[in-house]
Amino acid sequence: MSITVKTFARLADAAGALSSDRGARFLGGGTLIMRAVNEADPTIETIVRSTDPSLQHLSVSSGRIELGAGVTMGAILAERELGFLHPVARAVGGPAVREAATVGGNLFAPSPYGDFATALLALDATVTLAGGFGQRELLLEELLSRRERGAALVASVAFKRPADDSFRFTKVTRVHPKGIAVLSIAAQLPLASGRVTGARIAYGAMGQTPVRAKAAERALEGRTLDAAGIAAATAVAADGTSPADDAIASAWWRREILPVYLRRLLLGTA
Amino acid sequence: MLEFRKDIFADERDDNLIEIGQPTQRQDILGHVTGTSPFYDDHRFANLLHLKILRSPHAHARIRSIDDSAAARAPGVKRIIRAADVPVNLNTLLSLIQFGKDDEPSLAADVVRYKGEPILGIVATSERAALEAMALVRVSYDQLPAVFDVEEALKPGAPSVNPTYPKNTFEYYGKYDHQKLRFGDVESAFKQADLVLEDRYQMSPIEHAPTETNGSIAVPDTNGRFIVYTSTQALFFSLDTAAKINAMQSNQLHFIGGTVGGGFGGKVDTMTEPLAILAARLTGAPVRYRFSRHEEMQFGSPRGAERISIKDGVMKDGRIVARQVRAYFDSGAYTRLSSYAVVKCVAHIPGPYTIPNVHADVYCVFTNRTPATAMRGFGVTALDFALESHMDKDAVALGIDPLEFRILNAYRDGDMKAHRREAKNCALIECAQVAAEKANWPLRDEFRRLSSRQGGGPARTGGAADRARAPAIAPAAAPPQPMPQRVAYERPTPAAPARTPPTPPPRSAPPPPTAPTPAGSTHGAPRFSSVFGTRRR
Amino acid sequence: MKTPIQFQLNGEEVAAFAESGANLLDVLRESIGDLSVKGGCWQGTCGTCTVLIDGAPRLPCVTLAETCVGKSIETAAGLRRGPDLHPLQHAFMERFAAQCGYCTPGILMAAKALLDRSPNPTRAEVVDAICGNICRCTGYEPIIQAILDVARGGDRRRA
Amino acid sequence: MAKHRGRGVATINYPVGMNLGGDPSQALVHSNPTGKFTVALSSIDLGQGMKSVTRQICAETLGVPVEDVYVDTADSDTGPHCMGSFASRGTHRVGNAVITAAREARAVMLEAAAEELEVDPGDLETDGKGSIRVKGAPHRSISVRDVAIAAQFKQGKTISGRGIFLVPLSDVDPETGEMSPATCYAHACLIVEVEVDDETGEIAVLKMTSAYEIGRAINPKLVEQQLVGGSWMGMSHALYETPEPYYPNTRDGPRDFNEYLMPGPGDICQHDIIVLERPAPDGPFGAKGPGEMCANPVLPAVANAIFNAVGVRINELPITPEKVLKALKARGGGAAGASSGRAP
Repeated sequence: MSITVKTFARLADAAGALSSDRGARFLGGGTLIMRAVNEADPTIETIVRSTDPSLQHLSVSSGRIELGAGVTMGAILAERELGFLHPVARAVGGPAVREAATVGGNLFAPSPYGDFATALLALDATVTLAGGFGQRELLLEELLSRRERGAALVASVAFKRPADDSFRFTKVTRVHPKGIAVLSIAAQLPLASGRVTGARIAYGAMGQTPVRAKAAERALEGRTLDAAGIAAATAVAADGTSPADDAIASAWWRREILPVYLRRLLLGTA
Repeated sequence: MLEFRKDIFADERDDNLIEIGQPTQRQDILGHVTGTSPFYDDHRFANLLHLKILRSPHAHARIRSIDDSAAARAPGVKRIIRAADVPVNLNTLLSLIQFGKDDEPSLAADVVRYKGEPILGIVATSERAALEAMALVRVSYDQLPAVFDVEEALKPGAPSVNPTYPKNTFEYYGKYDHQKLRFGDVESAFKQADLVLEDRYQMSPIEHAPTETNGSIAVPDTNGRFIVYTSTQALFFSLDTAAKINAMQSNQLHFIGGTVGGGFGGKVDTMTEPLAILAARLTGAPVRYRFSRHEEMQFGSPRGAERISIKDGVMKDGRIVARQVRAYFDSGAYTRLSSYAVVKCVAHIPGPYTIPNVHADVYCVFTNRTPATAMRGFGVTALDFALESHMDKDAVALGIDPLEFRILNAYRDGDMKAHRREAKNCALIECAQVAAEKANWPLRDEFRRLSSRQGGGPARTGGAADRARAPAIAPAAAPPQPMPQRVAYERPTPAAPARTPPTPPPRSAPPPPTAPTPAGSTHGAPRFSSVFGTRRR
Repeated sequence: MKTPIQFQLNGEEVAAFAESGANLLDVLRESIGDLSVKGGCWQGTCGTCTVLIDGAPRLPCVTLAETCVGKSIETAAGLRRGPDLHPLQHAFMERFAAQCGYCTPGILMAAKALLDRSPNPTRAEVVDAICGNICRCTGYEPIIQAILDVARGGDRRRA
Repeated sequence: MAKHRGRGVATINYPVGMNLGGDPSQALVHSNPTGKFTVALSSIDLGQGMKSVTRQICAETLGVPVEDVYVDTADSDTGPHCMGSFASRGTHRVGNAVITAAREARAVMLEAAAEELEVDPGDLETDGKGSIRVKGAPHRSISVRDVAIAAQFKQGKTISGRGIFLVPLSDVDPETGEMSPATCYAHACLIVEVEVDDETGEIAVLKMTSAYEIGRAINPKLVEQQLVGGSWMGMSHALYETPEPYYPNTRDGPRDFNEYLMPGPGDICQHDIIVLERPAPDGPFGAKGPGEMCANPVLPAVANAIFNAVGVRINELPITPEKVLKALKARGGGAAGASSGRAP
C-alpha cells in the first residue's frame, strides 16, 4: 500500500484534510516526514501539503515580524532585516537542510532538535493555527506544551522585533560547524539604563521541548550583565529543566555545562 | 603539509627509479569527480527485487513461533526466506582458512543472540513493500538472560551466548580459552623493579561508517551461474563464503566488485551476498540486499571494544624490565574475525619496545551484542592506545621526558622481540627524532644521536628467551648490524622447538550436503590446520 | 499509484512516472537513471545525494519528488560540459580531494552552490558549505583546499 | 573560564599484511597488440588507491610510461585470487605479485625486441618513455608498440606474465606465543597539541606533527591521502566515535550521521607530516603499508595531551568532554597544572 499525496491550494483545506485523517501528516520541508516515509513508518498513510502562498509570507515591519510556517532557514538567512536570527537559522543543519527546513517544521522537531523554536520561545512568539473553520492564535509556549498530543497545523508565527542587540543565541554542539544540540540557549535581554527588565530565556535540548528558564529570568530582573549581576541567574540556570541522555550527551553533562554557557552568553563571551 | 626526509636511511634505498615516488594522478580520479565510477549499486536491472531482513528486537531470546502468513500475502511480496531455506545455515568467516568452528547462522532458527540478528528475509517488488510486509510478521519470543560485559561473561553462571563456545570464550588450539605470550619471567622482574605501574583501558566499539552502506545485487546469469555486484573488500573471501552458505560450486558465482564507497574493515564480513544470492535462486530474479543507514550503524559489525589491563615494571634509569598484559576482545555474539585479532594483538605486545620479560593473556569473549569485526588497525589500535597511554604514565612516574623514555626503550635492529623473532628494519627512534625536531620538542643530544641500526642485540633482553623456552634465534646467529638485513623476512628457525600437533576438537556442524569444502583448494588452508587444530575433513 | 513528474535535469527536460510519495533521490537514480547522484542514508543526514534545485543545495533523499515538478535540477553528471571539466572537478583532481569517491559528487554540488552565490568565499564559508556532507576518507582538508583553489581564481597546478 | 593547552606524544609500529602470513595474492599482466598493458587483479580498490599504486609498480617494472598501463580490478572471472583489501596488505602483497608478473612480461618483451634488433636481450634496456634500446647505443632502439606488434603477429610470442606473492604461513606456539607475525613493520611518532576547557571538559585539537616511516612512498600524494585522512579518523576515534555511547550498556545507539559523532570540517587542524623511508627488504621497491597505522598514534597522543593540559587521565574511549569534566570534578575541579611533560 503506497502513500497518498494530497496537495491543497488553500491551507485551510489542508488543515481540514489533516483533521479528518489520522494517518495524514503535513509536509513541511520534508526533513522529518520524508525520512519517516522512507523508513515506511506505518503511521503515515497520507502526505498533506499546501501550495498556499501565505506559507511563504515573510514580513518585517518596524515593530512586528511575521513568518509563514513554510519560510525556510535559507529564506531567513537571505533576509537582511532578520540578521539577529541568522545565527539561529545557520545552526539548523547544513546548507542543504537549511534550504528545506521550515519555521513551522522546527516547532515540531523532537529534542534535541528545534533550535529555531527555542529562539522563537525566547522571542515570546505567538503561533497562528490553520483550521478547517478559520484560524486561531495561541502562544508558542502553549503549542509546545501540547505538541505531542495531536495534529495542529501552523500557518505562521509572529513576534515583536527585539530591541537592538537585546537578542542572543548560542548552541553547544560536539561537531562543528554542523552538529545537533548538546543544548542551545536563546535570550532576549531588554536593558533599561543598563539593567535587565523583562528578560526571556529559553533552552533547547534541556527537556522534551524547548523550555523557558523562568528562575534565571527572575534572577536577572533589574540586574546588570556583569559577573556580579548574573551570578544569581546562573546559580538557578538548570531549575525546571529535564534533559535526557542521548547519543550526543548525558543529562548530567547538559546540566553541568548549562550554567557555564548561560554565563558566557550573558557576559557576551560565548 | 607533507615533506620527506630522504637523507635518513638513504644508504638503504635505490633512488634511481622513474615512476616510483611520483605523485601520479589516481587512475580512478576522473570517474570520481564526474560521478561515473561504478559502485555496486550503479547497475540497473529490469524487475529488480528487494530483500529486507526482519531483525531481533531482543539481545537474547528463544524464538517461540513465527507467523509470516499475512506478510506472505502482502502486496508485492515474492518470497519469504526462513532459516530452513538456507542450505548451509552455519558458518564462520575464517573457516576459509581453517580457523575456528562454524558458529553463526545466516538466519536465526531457534535463538537470537543479539539485538538486530537476522531472523527472516522478505523479497518484494520494492523496499517499501518489503518493509510494509515485515510489519505484518508476528514473532513471539521467550527472553533469555543476556550479558554485555566481557568480564561478566567469564564469570561462572554467566549466560551462555554462543552454543559453539559455551564458555563464552573462543577456543585456541583446542585447549586454551585465550592466546598466551610468555617471554622471560615477569614475576621476578616485578620484584626487582624500582616501580610497578598498573592500569586498565577500555576501547569503545566503532562503526566503520562508510558513506556507501554494505550491499550487493545478485543476478541470475545464463547457464546456472549468478553474477554478484558487491561492495565487498575481499572478493574471493566473499565469493567462497557465499558459495559455502549456498552449497554452490565457487565457479557458479561471478563476483564483480569495482569501486567501493569506503570499507575500513566493515565490508569483509560478506553480510549481504549469501542471502541476495539465495533470494535470486528462489525467485529467479535479480535481487538487491542493501543495508539501510540505521542497519549499517547498529547491526553491521562494528570494531569490537577491547578491555586491556597493563602492568609495567620499570627502573629508575628508565628501562622497562617487565610488561604484563591481560586483554579481553568483545566479539559480540559470534566469532567473525575477533579470534584472529586476538592473535595479532598478542603478536604486537609489548609494542615497539625491547622488554626482557613479557607476559600476556588475551581473550576473545562472546557477549550479546552485534558481532564485531575487522577495522583499520585491527587488534592493534586499542592496544596502542593502552600501551602509549601507559608509557606516558611510566615516564611521568619516573620524571623522564615521555619521548626520551620511548626512545630509550625503542626496539632496534638485532633485538629479540617477545614473540622470539629478531627485530629488523626498525625506525621508531628516527621517527621520534624527526617529529621532535619538527615540533620543537626538546630532546637531549644523546637521544638525538641514537639510531635504530646501532646498539641492538639479544643482550638487551638479557637472554630472556633462553630463560624461557628455547630461543628461536641463537644469540650468536644475528649480531647487530648497521646494514640492511639480508633475510627477506622473519622466519621460525630450525632452532625452534618441535611441537606435537594439538588434537582436533569435535566438529561443530555437519558438512554442507553438496558444497565441496569451498575454499580448501584456494586459500592454502591445510597449513592453518596445524596451527589451530581445527582441520575440517 | 504512480504520478507523472516533469522537470529540468542539467538543462534537459525529463519526465518519469514516480511511485506516489517517492523521494527525488530514488526517482533520479531508479526512474531517470542519473547515477551520478549517490545515496548514503535516505535520512537527510549525510549529504551524499546533494543536488541543486533552482540553484539551491538540497537533499533529494528527503525531498518529495512531486514537489520538484517544473523545477531545474543540477547534478554532478551535468557539471562537465562535453569534454570540459568544471573548475571544481579540476581542483578536486589537483588536490587529490577524493579517495573512495562516493561522497565526491555531493560535495562537488555543495561547493558549486557556494561558489555560484559567492565566488570568493572565506575558509569559514567553505567549511560551512560542506558541513552537511560526510566524508569518511579524506579528513576534509584537501576538499577545503580544492574549493579555495577555485575561489582564488582557478585550479592552478600546485607547485 | 580557563582554557589549558597541552602536548602529548605516541610512538607506534604496525605489522604489514595479514598476521602470520598465509595470505596470497596473484596478478596477471599482459600487453595488447599495440604495446599497452593491462594488469588483471581481483583485488579491491576501496579508495586507498590499489589501482593507482599497482599501476605505478607495473610501469616501473616493465619500464614503460604509466599511461601505458591500466589496472583492472575486482572481477572473479578475469582476476586471479587475492586475499582481499585489509590488514595493510594491498601495496605489499599485491604490489609484489604485480612485480613478479611484470618481470615475466618484461622478459618476453625484451626477447621479442632482441629478435627485432638482432641483439642479445641482455644488451637491451627500457627508457621508460615507450622505447627499448641497446645499452650504450641509444640510436639502435625500437618502440614497445612495434615490439608488441612483432611479438603478436610475427613472432607468435605473448608478452604477458603471472605473479603470486605469498608470505608462508607462520606456526604459533600455544604455550609461548612464539610466531612470525609479519615480515616488515611501518613506524610512526605523532605529537599533538590540544586545548581543554576546564569548565566544560571540551577539547579542541590544535595541531598535529608526525613522522611516518613507511618503507617507500610509491606515490607521495596517495601516502598523504592516507596519513591525513587516517589522522582525522584517529582523532575521531579518540574523541568522538562510538555506536554505544554508554558501553557496555547498549542504550541510545546512534542511528544516523547526526547522532554518530565524527569531527566536522570545522574541527580539523593543521597537520605537519614528515615521511621517512627505510625500505622493507621484501617490500615492492621497499614499500610497506601506511593505510591502517596512521590512525593509531593519534588516540594515545590525544589522551596524553589532555593529561598534559589539565592533569587528568581518561582511560576509556572515546574521551568525551563529559568524561574529562567528571575527572576534573572528581579531582576537585579546575585544572591543576599538568604534573608532567613540557608546556608547549
